[in-house]
This record gives sequence, structure tokens and C-alpha cells, in this order.
Amino acid sequence: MYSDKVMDHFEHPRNVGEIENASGVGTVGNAKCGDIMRIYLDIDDATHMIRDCKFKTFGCGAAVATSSMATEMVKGKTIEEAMQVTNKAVMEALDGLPPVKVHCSLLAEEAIHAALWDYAEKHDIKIQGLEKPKSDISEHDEDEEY
Amino acid sequence: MKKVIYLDNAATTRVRPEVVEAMLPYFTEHYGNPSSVYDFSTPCKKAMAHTREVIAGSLGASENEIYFTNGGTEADNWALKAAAEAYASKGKHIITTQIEHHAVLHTGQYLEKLGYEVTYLPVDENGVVSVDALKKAVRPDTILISVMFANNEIGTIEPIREIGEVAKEHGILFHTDAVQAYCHEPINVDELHIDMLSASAHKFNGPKGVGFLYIRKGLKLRSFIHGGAQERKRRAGTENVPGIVGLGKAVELSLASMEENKKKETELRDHLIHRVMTEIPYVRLNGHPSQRLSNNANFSFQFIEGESLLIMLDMAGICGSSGSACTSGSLDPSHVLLAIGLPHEIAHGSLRLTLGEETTMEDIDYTVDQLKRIVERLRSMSPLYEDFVKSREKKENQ
Amino acid sequence: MKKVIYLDNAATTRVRPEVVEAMLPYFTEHYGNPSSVYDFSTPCKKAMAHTREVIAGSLGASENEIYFTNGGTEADNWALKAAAEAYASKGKHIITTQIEHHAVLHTGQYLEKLGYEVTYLPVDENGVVSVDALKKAVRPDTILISVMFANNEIGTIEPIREIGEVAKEHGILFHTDAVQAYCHEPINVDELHIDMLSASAHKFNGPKGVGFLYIRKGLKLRSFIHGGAQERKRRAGTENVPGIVGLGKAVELSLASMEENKKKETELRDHLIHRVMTEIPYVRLNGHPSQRLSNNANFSFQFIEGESLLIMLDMAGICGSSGSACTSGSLDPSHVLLAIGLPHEIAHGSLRLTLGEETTMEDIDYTVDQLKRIVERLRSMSPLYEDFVKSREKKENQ
Ligand SMILES: Cc1ncc(COP(=O)(O)O)c(C=O)c1O
Ligand SMILES: Cc1ncc(COP(=O)(O)O)c(C=O)c1O
Ligand code: FES
Ligand code: FES
Repeated sequence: MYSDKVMDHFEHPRNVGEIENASGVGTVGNAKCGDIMRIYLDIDDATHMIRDCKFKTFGCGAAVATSSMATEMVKGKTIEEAMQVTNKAVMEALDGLPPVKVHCSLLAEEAIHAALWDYAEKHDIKIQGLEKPKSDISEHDEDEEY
Repeated sequence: MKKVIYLDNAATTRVRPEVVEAMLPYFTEHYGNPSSVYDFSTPCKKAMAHTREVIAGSLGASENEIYFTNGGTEADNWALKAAAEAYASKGKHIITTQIEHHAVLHTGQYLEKLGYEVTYLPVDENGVVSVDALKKAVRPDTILISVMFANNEIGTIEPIREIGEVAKEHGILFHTDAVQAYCHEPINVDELHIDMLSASAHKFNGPKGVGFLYIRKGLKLRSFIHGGAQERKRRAGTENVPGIVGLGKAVELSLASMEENKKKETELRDHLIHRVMTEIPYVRLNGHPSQRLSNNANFSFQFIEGESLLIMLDMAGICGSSGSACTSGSLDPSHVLLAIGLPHEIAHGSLRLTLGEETTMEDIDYTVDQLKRIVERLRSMSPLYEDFVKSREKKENQ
Repeated sequence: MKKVIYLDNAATTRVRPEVVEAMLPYFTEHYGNPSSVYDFSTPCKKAMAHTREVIAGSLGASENEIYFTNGGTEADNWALKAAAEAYASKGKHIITTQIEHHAVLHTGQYLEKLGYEVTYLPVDENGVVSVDALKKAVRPDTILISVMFANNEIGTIEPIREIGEVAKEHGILFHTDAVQAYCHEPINVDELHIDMLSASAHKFNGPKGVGFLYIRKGLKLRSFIHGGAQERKRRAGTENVPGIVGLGKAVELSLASMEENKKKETELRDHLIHRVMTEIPYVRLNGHPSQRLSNNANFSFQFIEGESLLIMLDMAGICGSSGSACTSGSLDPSHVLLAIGLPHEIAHGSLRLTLGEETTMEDIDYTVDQLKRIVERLRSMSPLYEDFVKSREKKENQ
């Protein structure tokens, strides 16, 4: 069902855990399937460089793998660069996901955005292109493909 | 190849080698069409008659009450749609339950679109349908009661005899989806007042793609699949002779070892349940504690998600399922677990392990050991568990 | 055991040993439920995907247009009933022919009871549907045309391309029952404008109990059998994995040898027809002289009755059929033979011989020799023949 990359990230998830006194924390839930993801960011206030990123996920294989990959992808990037890490980019990096699992990758994108939002609020800054995170993520029901 | 511990026998089972053996001649040797006149097809006709006899015997029914189908789903569709059609002039109300297999539930929803009214009875926290609720639901225009013999996810066995009595008393047709129970539990259609019963061979070590519908003599049910004159004009289509032979053999073998097998499975299952419940914290047993299929165990592990659990079990060589296999195309938590009152996030963390005739005590012990390790690992990754631990610590520090 | 000459390959065929070989591992080894998450069921999923690919390739279709069913009858029922349901708001008129298999005819009659109007097109004396008659039958509320690719009794191949063009021109769905033609004749769904196509594995040396319905992408056809999410939510029920594997293997093998096999069968068939027509008096060839399935010969022997003929052939070790095997439950003469204009008593004396890949020239010669003897014998017992001979003598003497 899953690609080898997905399985690798599921079996050996990178960056699982918590960051004490994180610069930003975001927790999002997926209304469609009841899964939850939390992202911790450690950000250098001067350079806006993401020094560290950790996650915890209550979710399916795709949710775990996309969290792991997304944390890898934002680590070492600036906030602005991290904003470019979309769910599509994460999926591509994982060699794709089954169609029914596409929505799981939205969790990772939204969780990072939520953590950045938390950081922005704490520091009273504005991040280009960032919107207030939704508490619930869901996309339109993919219609049965006839 | 790594050893696989297959604990998903409610999804499907291994075909017994003796069953395959019995089927083989009907592919390349006795391959005639049973509808033909010539002698060459006599072995096919005889073999079909034999299976019909074996099944009739197993249910206390007669041979001409057994209709071969291509599986449990078709049998369920046929029973509900044909009964609805046949008795529409009497009424358009059907009673079933919230925990039926989708083969019944979705057929019920389809009938609703056609103008029928369907009552979906609730169940208690163990998954048992209340006979009182059923009695209250009965109306003068109720034409059909369909309640499964045993649930495929949580294994609860329903009070079929009492339900049959209610149906009989009110002159209402009674169908039971016995796909999980047939050849696992003794069933007598007369004693239990069953008018229609669905079964599927691949749930008791027979082949996939064949099953049957029992229809009590005298019921005015029509065809569901129209065409040739097979199955006394009630089920058209060239008969799957090898499949029917395999079905018959599987019934014979299962019946012969049913009591013994139930005893063995119950012992293994109870050991599994005992170890999981005592060695893993924050876990719930789903389904009735005693009134359940002897091969079924279903747990909800708090703070973790079922698919991740399945994948990690798979890596350890263990096949289990989370909710019903047939519905794993869907992301919703199982309707059965919601019906017994579990909140969404707990329903998501459920695991069904269903034993088979080949399961050993070593398999069970290995599975529990792996399960402990995996549950711990997944909890260490779970934000829900983190929150839970933190709030617990807070309380302790107060 | 006496040798059997099996000339009833339109009723069903011998499963090729390679097909059985391919199926075997899926009973006892790769027995997982394809809907499962674990790796153990990967071989099942792959095998199903492979069959889908092979079939799609054979028709010029894509994989997600192929839906597995339990045979041709189910595919026909599904196509007609679901199309009728889906397009009822556009209209309730369906066009089919008088010579369809009962799987289509009886489904049509069922739909008539539900309020649909069905036109049954006539055929000419060779069993060919008139495209002109079709054009005249088309109405603004016509939603479906269903014409078989080739007839199962008389072997006539219908003008599918022209029919497809009419359907396309008027924006009407076109279904073809290709149960007798698939894997015997080349078919491309795009070139022929086919929207739905039914096939059944046991008609081309695959197993009984499995077939498929091709549904063109974009058609809003719903489920016919409701339940789990299998077959992209359109056909519920645990998949018959071994059957589907056998179907795929049978398609591969049949396609690889189709041209060669057709050539060989045509030669044998023409020899059979030539000998019967020249060596036995008062006989008629039914079906189109050239535009017919390469394995089909259908004769009417005047003054004798089909069943007696079949029984005597059977005694000589020859399996043939009189009309369609599926309908031999009925005593009426075949509706196909009546539709091509045969009077009842001639229709009754008909014999269908259908060749297979194993048929030899010796089989054919032996069959004709026996046929001559048997026809003579039966005629010597027939009062009709007696009357005929007497009136002929009278005429000669005048
Ligand atoms: C209770 C119940 N009913 C019906 C079915 C459907 O049977 P099948 O998949 O053989 O059509 C199943 C199994 O999937 C089942 O467990
Ligand atoms: C033309 C035609 N359609 C449909 C069918 C039905 O196929 P099955 O018996 O495999 O369901 C047959 C064969 O019996 C046939 O010859
Ligand atoms: S199914 Fe819920 S996150 Fe994947
Ligand atoms: S006399 Fe027997 S079928 Fe007509």
C-alpha cells in the first residue's frame, strides 16, 4: 500500500519527541479521521532559522511518515523557506501516497503552520502567507472516481 | 520467508488442503455444465446435490431450501431486496441493527431510497441487541427483521432465538446474516425460527466466491439475479461447481471438528484476552465478555491509532485487523465500535485478532509480547498520551 | 472409461491445467483478503491488479474500467439494472433483441415490470439484427441499447460496430453481452463504441464463478450488489481471488492462441458443416453461413426431436446441446430458433455442436458418422417422417 520511503519513515521516524520550552508549538486534528499531530519548533530569533523540529502523531502510517518527512524538510530552513514545505512537496519527497491518504499529508503542513503561528503570536511578528490555523482540517470528499 | 502469524480469520481463512483436493477434479475432469443432458455432467450434478444435502443437514433444513450464491454479500442483498419486493404490499417497514455488516446496512440504505423505512436497532455496550427494543420497534407494516447471528468485528453473539420468537409471534420474516457464525456455532433454523440465513464459504476454510442463502420453503421470494433456470429458477448463472464442491467439503470438515475447535480456540482466546488486559494498561475489551465467537478478541488501546498498530504488527509478522477488512477503504472509525458507545479516538485505536484452526499458544504469546512493545512505542509518539501523562503528573503533584 | 467427445464448449469449457496451476497458490498460500493492510495480502492485490491489466489490455480499456463479477449473468444483470436506474430521469426506454441470452431477456422483462419499456428487435433468418430496425426503434427517451456480440445458440456475430455508431450518434449507452465472443473474437471497446461489456471466464477455459463487466469511465452506474468498499465501491463482497487469477491466466492464454485457434476451429467447423449438409438429408444450418463464431455449428434435423438426439449422441460418447444449456430446464423450443423463423417442430430438432481447443478432425468425423446413424434411426421411429415419406411417394407416383 505504501512506498518504501513511507515505510522507512514509518519504521524509523525522524525527530519524534518534544522540545522543552519550544519557540512554537502547533497541534492540529483531522476532522475526517480523528487523528492528531503536534509539532515543536526551536527557532533562532535573530536569523529565523529553524534549529530543531520535533513531532508527535496519533495517526495512520501516512500521518506518521509525513510528520517525519516534514520535520526533516523544515529543519535548518528559515521560516520563509519552511513556508514552502507544502503537503505536496512532502508527498513527493515520500514517493507519493495512496489517493485515500492524501488528506493525511495535510496534517503535517497544517501542524507546521500552527507552530509557526504560535511563534509569530508570541513574538508579535507577521509571517508572509501564514493564516490562522484551523482547528480542524478536512478537504473536500474525493468523489468516487468513475 | 519470515513466518506469518495469521490472526485475521474473520476476514478470510486459509482453504483446507482437503477442500482444494476435493475441488480439483471439477476444473479439468468433471467440468461439464450441470444444466446439460448428457452423462458427462452427472458427476457435477451429484456433487452439487451432495453439498446441498450436507448444508441442509447442518441446519436442520431440507435440500430444496438451499440456494447457492457467490458469497455472503450476495446472499444478504438477495434476502433483503427480494423480501422487500415480495412483501411490499403488506408493508414497507424493515427492522435491522446498527451493527450489521455493510452488506446488510448498505442494502438497507438502498431500500430506504426506494421508499422503504428501516429501523436500525441500537445495541448495549457489549454489542447485544435489546429484544425489548425490537418488540417496541415492531409495527403492523413490518415485513422483515434482519439481525446478524454474530458480529464480525467484536464477536458478540446475538439473542437469535428470542428474536426469532418475536418475529414468529408477529408473522414477520426473520433473516440472519450468519456469515461469521455458520460452521462456528451450532445453528438449527427451525429451533431458532430463522426464515433466511446467509453464509460464505471462505469464513470457514472454504473457497472465496461461493456461499448460500437458506430460504424457508413457502416464502414467495423471487430471483435477485435473472437469467437461466438454475437453482430452481431462483438464481441464474452457470453454477460454480468447483466452488460448490469446496463449500460442501469445508462444511463437512468444519462440522466434524466444530466442538473440539471451539474448545481449543476459546482457551487460546481467553489466554490472549487475559494477558492483554493484565499486561497492557489503558486497554478495553470490546464485545461481550462471554457470549462471543470463540475465535474473536477485540481491543481498544487508548492513545494510539489502529492503522499504525497494524503496520507495526505486520512488521513483526502478525496479521490483524482494525475494524472490518471489507471497509478498510474507508477512514471512518468502525460503525460497530461507535454503536457500542466508544468515542471516536478510542474507536480508532482498536485491534481485532481472530484465531483459526492453526493458531497455537506460542503464536498468542509471541503476539502479546510484540503488542506490548508496539503499544508502548506508539504511545511514546502520541500527543494524546503526552497530554494524558502531563495532566496525570499535574494531578499527582497537587 | 469411455472416451468423451466434448462438443459443448458454448455451455462451458475445460479449465486449462495452466489456469488451475496459476490458481492453486491462492487457496492455501496467498489466501489473504485483498482489502487487508498487511503485507501478507500483497500477492493477492498484485494478482488482481495483473488480471485487471490483462483484461484492460485485451479490450483497449483502462484498468479502472474493469469490475470483477461472479459471471456473465451477474454482469448482464448489473449492466441493465444499474443503467436503467441511473438514467431513469432521462427516459425509460431500452432496446435489445429477441435473441439475447436469458440473462438479458429476463432482466429486460423484470425491468418492464418496474415500468420500463423494452423493445425486442427482430432478426433475419440468419440471426442478424437489422441496423435499420434499430435506427427506427430509437426514441428520445431511449437510454440503453443492449445487443449481444455473438449469439450463444447459432453463433451469429452481430454488426456491433454499426450498432455502436448508432448508439454513439444518439448519445445512448451501448451494452454488449460478449460472453460467447470475448477471447474468441478480437474486441476493442473504443473502436466499436462499446460502453459496457459482459464476459464470463468459463467460456474460454477459465474457471466457473468469475467474470467481469467493463464500464466505460464516466458512466454514473451504481452498485448492483451493496456492501463493503471492494471494486472501487461498485461491487461489494470479498473478492474471489483464485477465480480472478484464473480469469487472468485464461485471458492471457486465449489471447496468445486466438488467431491460430480460430483458424483451426474454422477449418474443423467447416468440415463438420460440409459433411453434415451433404451427407444427411433434410437438414438446415442455423445461424449466419460465414459471419459466425468459429467454434459454432447449429443444425436442425427435420422430423426428429432434439432431446432424443442428444441422448443417443451421449450414448455414443458425444456431448452436444439442443438450444442453450442454461435453459434446458424449459421444454419450450429455443426462443432464438423461433426468432430466426423456424417452425416449432423444426426448432425442436436442433443440435448445437461447439468446438474447443482440444477438438480434433477425428472427433469431427466420428461425430458425423454417429450423427448419420442416429438421425436415420430416429427418423425411422418418427411418425412425422413416415407421413413425409408417404406423401413424397404419393407425389412421385402421381
Ligand atoms: C457478518 C458478515 N456479513 C457479510 C459478509 C460478506 O461476506 P462476503 O465478503 O463473503 O461476501 C461478511 C464478511 O466479509 C461478514 O463478516
Ligand atoms: C451469451 C451469454 N450470455 C450470458 C451467459 C451467462 O453466463 P454465466 O452462465 O457465466 O453467468 C451465457 C452463458 O451461459 C451466454 O452464452
Ligand atoms: S487516516 Fe487519518 S491521518 Fe491518515
Ligand atoms: S414429450 Fe417429453 S418433452 Fe415433449
